[in-house]
Amino acid sequence: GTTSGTPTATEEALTELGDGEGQVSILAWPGYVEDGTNDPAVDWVTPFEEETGCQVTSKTYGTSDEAVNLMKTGEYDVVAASGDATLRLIAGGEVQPVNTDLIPNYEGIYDFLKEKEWNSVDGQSYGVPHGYGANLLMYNTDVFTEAPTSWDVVFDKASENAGKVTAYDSPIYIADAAVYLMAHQPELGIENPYALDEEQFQAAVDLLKEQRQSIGEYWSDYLKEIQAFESGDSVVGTTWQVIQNVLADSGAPTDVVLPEEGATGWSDTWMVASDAANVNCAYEWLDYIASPEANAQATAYFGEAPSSDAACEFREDCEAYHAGDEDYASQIWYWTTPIAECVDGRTDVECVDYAQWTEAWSEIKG
Amino acid sequence: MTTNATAPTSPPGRGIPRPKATTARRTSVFLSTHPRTRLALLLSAPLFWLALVYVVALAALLVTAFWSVDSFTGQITTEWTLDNIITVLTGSLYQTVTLRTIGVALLVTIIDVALALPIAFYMAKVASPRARRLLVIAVLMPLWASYLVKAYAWRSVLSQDGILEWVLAPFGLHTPGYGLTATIITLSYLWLPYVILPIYAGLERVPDSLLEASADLGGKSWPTIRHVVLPLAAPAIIAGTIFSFSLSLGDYITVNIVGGASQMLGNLVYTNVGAANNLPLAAAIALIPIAIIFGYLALVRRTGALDNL
Amino acid sequence: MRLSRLSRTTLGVVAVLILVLVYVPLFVVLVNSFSTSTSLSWPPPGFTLEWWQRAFRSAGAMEAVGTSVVVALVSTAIALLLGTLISFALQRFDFFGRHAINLLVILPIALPGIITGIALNNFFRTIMGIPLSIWTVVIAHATFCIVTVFNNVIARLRRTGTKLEEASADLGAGVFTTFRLVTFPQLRSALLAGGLLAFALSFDEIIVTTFTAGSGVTTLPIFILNNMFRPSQAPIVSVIAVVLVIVSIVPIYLAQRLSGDDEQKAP
Amino acid sequence: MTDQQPAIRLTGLTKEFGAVTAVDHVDLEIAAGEFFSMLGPSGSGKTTVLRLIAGFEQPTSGTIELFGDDVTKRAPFDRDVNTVFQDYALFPHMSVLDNVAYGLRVRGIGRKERIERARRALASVRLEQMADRRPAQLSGGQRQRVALARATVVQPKVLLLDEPLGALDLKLREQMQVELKQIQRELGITFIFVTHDQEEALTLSDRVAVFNNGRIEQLGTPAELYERPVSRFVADFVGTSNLFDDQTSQVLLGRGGTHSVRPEKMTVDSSADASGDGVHTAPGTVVETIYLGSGIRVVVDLDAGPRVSVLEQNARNRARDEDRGDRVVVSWHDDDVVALGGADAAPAPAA
Amino acid sequence: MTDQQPAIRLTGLTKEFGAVTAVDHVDLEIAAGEFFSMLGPSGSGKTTVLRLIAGFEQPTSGTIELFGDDVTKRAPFDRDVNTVFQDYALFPHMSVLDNVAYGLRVRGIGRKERIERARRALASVRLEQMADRRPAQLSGGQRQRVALARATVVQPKVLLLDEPLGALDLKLREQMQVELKQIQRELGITFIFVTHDQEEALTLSDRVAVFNNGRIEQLGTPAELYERPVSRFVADFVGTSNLFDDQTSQVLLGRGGTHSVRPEKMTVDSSADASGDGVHTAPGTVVETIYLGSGIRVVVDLDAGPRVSVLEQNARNRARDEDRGDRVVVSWHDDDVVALGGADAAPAPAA
Ligand SMILES: Nc1ncnc2c1ncn2[C@@H]1O[C@H](COP(=O)(O)OP(=O)(O)OP(=O)(O)O)[C@@H](O)[C@H]1O
Ligand SMILES: Nc1ncnc2c1ncn2[C@@H]1O[C@H](COP(=O)(O)OP(=O)(O)OP(=O)(O)O)[C@@H](O)[C@H]1O
Ligand SMILES: [Mg+2]
Ligand SMILES: [Mg+2]
Repeated sequence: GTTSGTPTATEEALTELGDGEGQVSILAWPGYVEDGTNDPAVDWVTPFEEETGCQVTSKTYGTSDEAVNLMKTGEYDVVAASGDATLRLIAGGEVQPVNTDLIPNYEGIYDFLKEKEWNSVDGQSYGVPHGYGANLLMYNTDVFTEAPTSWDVVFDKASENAGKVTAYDSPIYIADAAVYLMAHQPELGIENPYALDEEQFQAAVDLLKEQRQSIGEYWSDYLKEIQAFESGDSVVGTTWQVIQNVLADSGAPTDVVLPEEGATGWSDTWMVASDAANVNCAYEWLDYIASPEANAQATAYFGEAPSSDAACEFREDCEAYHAGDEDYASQIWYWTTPIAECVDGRTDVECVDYAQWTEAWSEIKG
Repeated sequence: MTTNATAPTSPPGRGIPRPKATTARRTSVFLSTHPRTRLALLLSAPLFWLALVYVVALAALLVTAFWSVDSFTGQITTEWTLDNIITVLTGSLYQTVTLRTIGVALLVTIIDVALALPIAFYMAKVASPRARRLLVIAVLMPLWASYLVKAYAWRSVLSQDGILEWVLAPFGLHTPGYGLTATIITLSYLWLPYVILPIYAGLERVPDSLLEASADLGGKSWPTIRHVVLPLAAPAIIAGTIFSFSLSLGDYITVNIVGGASQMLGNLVYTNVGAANNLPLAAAIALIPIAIIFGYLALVRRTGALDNL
Repeated sequence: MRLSRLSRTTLGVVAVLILVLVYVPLFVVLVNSFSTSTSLSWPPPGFTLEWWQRAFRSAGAMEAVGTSVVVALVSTAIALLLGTLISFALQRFDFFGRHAINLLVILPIALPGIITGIALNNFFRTIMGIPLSIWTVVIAHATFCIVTVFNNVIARLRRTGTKLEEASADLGAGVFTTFRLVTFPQLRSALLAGGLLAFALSFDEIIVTTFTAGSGVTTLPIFILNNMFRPSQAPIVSVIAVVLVIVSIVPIYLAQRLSGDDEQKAP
Repeated sequence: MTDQQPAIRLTGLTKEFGAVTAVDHVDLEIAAGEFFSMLGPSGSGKTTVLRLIAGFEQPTSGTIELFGDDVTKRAPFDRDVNTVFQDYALFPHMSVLDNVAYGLRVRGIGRKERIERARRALASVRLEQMADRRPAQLSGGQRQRVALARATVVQPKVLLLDEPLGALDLKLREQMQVELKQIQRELGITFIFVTHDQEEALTLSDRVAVFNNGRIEQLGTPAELYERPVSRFVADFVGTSNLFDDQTSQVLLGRGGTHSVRPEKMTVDSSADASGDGVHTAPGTVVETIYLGSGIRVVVDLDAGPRVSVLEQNARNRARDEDRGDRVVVSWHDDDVVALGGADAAPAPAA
Repeated sequence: MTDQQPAIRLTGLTKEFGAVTAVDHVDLEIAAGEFFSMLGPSGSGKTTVLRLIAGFEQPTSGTIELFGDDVTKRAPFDRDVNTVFQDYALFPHMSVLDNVAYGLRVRGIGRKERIERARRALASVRLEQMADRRPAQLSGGQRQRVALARATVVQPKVLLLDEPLGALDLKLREQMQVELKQIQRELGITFIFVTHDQEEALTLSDRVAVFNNGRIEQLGTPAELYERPVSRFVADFVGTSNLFDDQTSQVLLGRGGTHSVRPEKMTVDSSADASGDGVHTAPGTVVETIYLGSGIRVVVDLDAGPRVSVLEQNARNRARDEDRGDRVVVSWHDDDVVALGGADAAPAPAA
């Protein structure tokens, strides 16, 4: 990799595929690579192995940052990375460009997921989109008799539910505050919540520090949030659609909205390690996991929208996730790694990079 | 093999043969007359292991604290800098979190000792041998229910509509909810067996005759405990506190589960190494608990507590 | 100690109360393993045996238990060997640096796990360039398990002294024969107790493991942690915990029996 | 004054441990100021009686009175008796001075006074200079004296001593015996002294109770016990005895019953010239002569059967001429023959 | 035969522990078949000498020969000497039989033969029935006998015994003394016996070495030691002595120097009628009479100064009439006065 802050494509993508190496090692979010060992009913790895002869070993990670770290070990051929990790992986030279022509199933993927700033650099694709989702606003319907429409319930009006507000525990959550400020303090001139200059960033941090007073707990694993909303320990905060689905199943009094300010969200990308030992099997996996059935299974199990309409054929809950709803999707600011060179294209200022986001996040939590 | 390897001047062994001069025997003779060799052989393997694996790793970590990391690529820059140390020493965040962590660790330790003493005393000095055996099993068993499971169980217990609220509500009391209090409660719970066991072992070693001597001289139960039992069990108690204190000092998982929005030193280290990928800063933060533990060990070293872990 | 009836009773009641407190969360875990709620909510909305069935069919759980057992067994074995050697060295010899070595043995357990974890992680990956695997976990676990064996063995050595070994040498037994016939039998129960503790410590270790486990190495705590992020897996974890607690009675009881026998033997 | 009453009165004192009856209906009165010893083989219940008196054990039945007060149900710290333990039970974490002051401290006596009194007690056992040491830094005899000072500083009415000299060297023990006796005389406290060393019991005590199987086999002054043992057990346990069973007595003494003659009451001569009125003689062969320093033990196989042991003092005008195999005549006076009572227990099971 | 050579020859044997010289240039020869005792106060180096002979310690300088072989550098298991330890050091995890068979087992003797031999050894100490017990299930005396059987079954040339009777009751100890002596006679093995009990040493031994501060103070037969101690230390340590310093000797004996007279060589009379040729008399006052059973110790403060102790045998025709405060005359024969050599160490520091 280079030491500058600019991601550059230093390698050429593969031009043709060879025979499978017989194995592939995958790093992914929990629930992305299920081989039936946890639940025999949940298994899309075995068909892949039978089909391609590539034996899968997998490791899961808990946060994007962990993923970046693990990729540095060079032990993995494939990684499923969210937008807040992809650029770092590209910049660090951990992943290689992907020749999408070699992936037949790439075709069917929603266009609004292709060639975005979090999965491509200079028009060169670095991976295959997987699933996506928004960080929605969840609320307790007993407490909020009327559905809130704005994020103000967790920011300016958070004190009304002091101690029962929750938020996602990651530096990337600072972007949520930026999204809110974009609508409520236009004078800051925020164009993209991932491209914040010093002043904009400080405003977001201040907002979060104020919010901190009312926070009951931050969540990062969703069991924690499900429990908290079910028991009433949390009544309002960011969430994922899948959490609401689980809660709805158990009859908890909760609902979600996509507030008027829009929301942050994620679109995950399957990428290939730059020094992948099993590059052919890696491409096989990228193609397989983009295939409608496998994609449907994996995204359904994790609880997010699939990457293609064809996948929705295999799912009954596409509605709930607003899959393929371009309008809905356009309101989402997908996670992107903040870097010094502002991703919104500004060149007159330097943006605050992720390392500082991390530091600020620790300070916000205190 | 020679059977007449014995010195010729020795009288015959009257029917008892001398042991055969095998290689093992010769080695044995050599070893038993060369104590230094024996010591060297004993020490080499464990020292090799501990020095190579542990000391080197720890030293490397400490060295890393003086390096820095390239913020975008995450590569470590091996240039000496005191930045991280200065950040850690002067940053108000680190001071607050350090104080909070020490506070939590101290409270956990005090609670654990307070809980462990009566039960350990009961086990060691009051219970019948049979009851004692059962109690030891009862204390050891929870160790096997995974740490995480127990932490989540406490999350459930401490919840707004958890079992604790359910029990306390009739008395007009409420669960503390998630936060530092919950962290302290949960950590105390998790480390309690590690504190009970050394204290129990220590109390068991206090001879009954000393307790009798105290009673004989007019010491009632409380003076006996204060003047005789506690001082004699002190090394064991300190050994127990090393467990609860050190384990609390480094914890980041429990506080994550029941700590609400609070964070401790462990979280900062974890965030920096796991999330921010800033090992140098993490190493610098790690210096804080290392310094605290070393200080504590130095303090308690002469009490003989280290023999009681 | 002859306490008044009142103090005995009070003490007994306090002891029982503490034990009850210790078991309440475990009881919650037990209840959860039969609860229809997937998120451990209280009170349980309904009763089901589904989790128990699924737990026993969960190959991942079984595999994780297997991995944990392997890791714990191997690291316990290493710890037994190294811990015994070092106890002999420190108990039977007086030499310069004894105290430093004593401290060195204690350090891995006295320093917070996260420090040991990141130090070893950094050591394996950056310094040695070894890929993380199950063996790096074993090495890490063995390192902090040495102390439990060390403490048990050195206490026993201190108590038994060298008299029996001298008696054996006096009767004509060489160094190795003496160890096999006299020293080892004397140490057996101490080794068992130390080994059991080491096993338990390794079996439930999560922090150091997180930092030293290679890809695909899923020990039970890691499995549990991962499953906390998956939908509908939490109750299965409860089932595993309950089973572990119940199964653990056997080794604990055996260890108690064996060490109890030992005490009877000593006049 | 309560001094008219016995210091200790045990009535029907019994203690059972499961199936073992450690103490079996013991009745006993010990006068104030007495040096009283309990003598008996291992396991005969001596320690248990002491622990009952101190209050560490509760009797199964029977009562314990202290100067007329029934203390049977009282806690140890509520009884005016103190104990010197066999292993001394000094508090290892306290200095010698603090050990001695402990009893005063738990009684709430002010710091200054208790230090002064403790110092005085230490002085009485000649250990003033050791005040600041830890017990571990003392020799056995010094520890024993600290234990004594610790027990006496609170001025108990009765002092219980459980084989306090058992752990000491022979030479040291002899010294300590003298000191103990002196201290008892000075303080005038009732001493109840447990030992299994008969010589110690005889040397020190005003009265001795010989225990066997949880019962008192004989109670009396040292001379009574030694000169007029009531049973074979006592004759054998207290000093050395030559015992003649019924049959041998018939032959040697001309009457039935069990009898005992002390070795020092017998003489060995090369011929039977020492016979006189009431003097028994019996020929035999010398089996062994053992040099004891102050005396010589001559072991003779009598032709009439038993093997006897004769003790000759190594005095000025003794001509030591018996050798193994010599033919000799053993003689003793009929006055020195003790008839042993009917309650003839078998000798204590030993080894 | 090698029996002509000394069983043990120590030459200039020295052992230092840091600053402490535990054994200080000891030269000693012990004949084969001898019952040899080492007597001395605590810390005088007896155990260290034994451990040097057994090979548990390496001497700082000097050599150890076993029947002419220099074994100084040999490992303990390479020496033909066996030890009976003070606390017996029986293997608690083995049965009595396995304990006894241990030495045979490590010599590779077949199972059948070693069991047979072990049984025979057990029989010789009369413990056949205990073969299957664990050591913890035996009494002290039984354990002691097992230790003896274990050490003798391998037929060592020399048996080392470190206070083997120290842990036993007085009564039991007396019994075991007799047995030990018997076994030694039967086996004909050289015994080196460590004790601090002078009576035991005198009773059992052919020769005794008295240790003090790591050196041999006197070496000789029991009678030599007792009757002709070379120093004040020996006179005091072996038996009881009445010591007269230079000045007192002048007054009482009419000559200078330090002298000692044994209590049993003195007599007490109410008047000075027993004087004769070579008899010294001295008037005094009775301070105390102590009843010892077999004798009576009369302590007299002589008018001339020193306090003396007189031992009267409690024999048939003794009229015990001395009482505290009585005026008496103490007399002894000049033949019984022992002049103590110049090498006059202060009495061993005790207590
Ligand atoms: N706590 C106890 N539990 C069971 N049995 C006991 C207990 N204490 C004493 N005994 C038994 O009671 C009997 C008397 O014991 P005690 O200790 O009084 O004897 P002793 O005369 O003091 O003997 P020794 O001279 O060995 O000290 C013995 O048989 C002993 O085994
Ligand atoms: N291992 C050792 N280290 C240091 N000093 C020792 C050691 N062994 C013995 N000594 C010292 O050597 C001296 C002689 O000790 P030794 O044990 O030989 O005496 P002892 O005559 O056997 O005494 P006791 O009658 O008490 O057994 C003592 O001063 C003792 O403190
Ligand atoms: Mg007793
Ligand atoms: Mg000794």
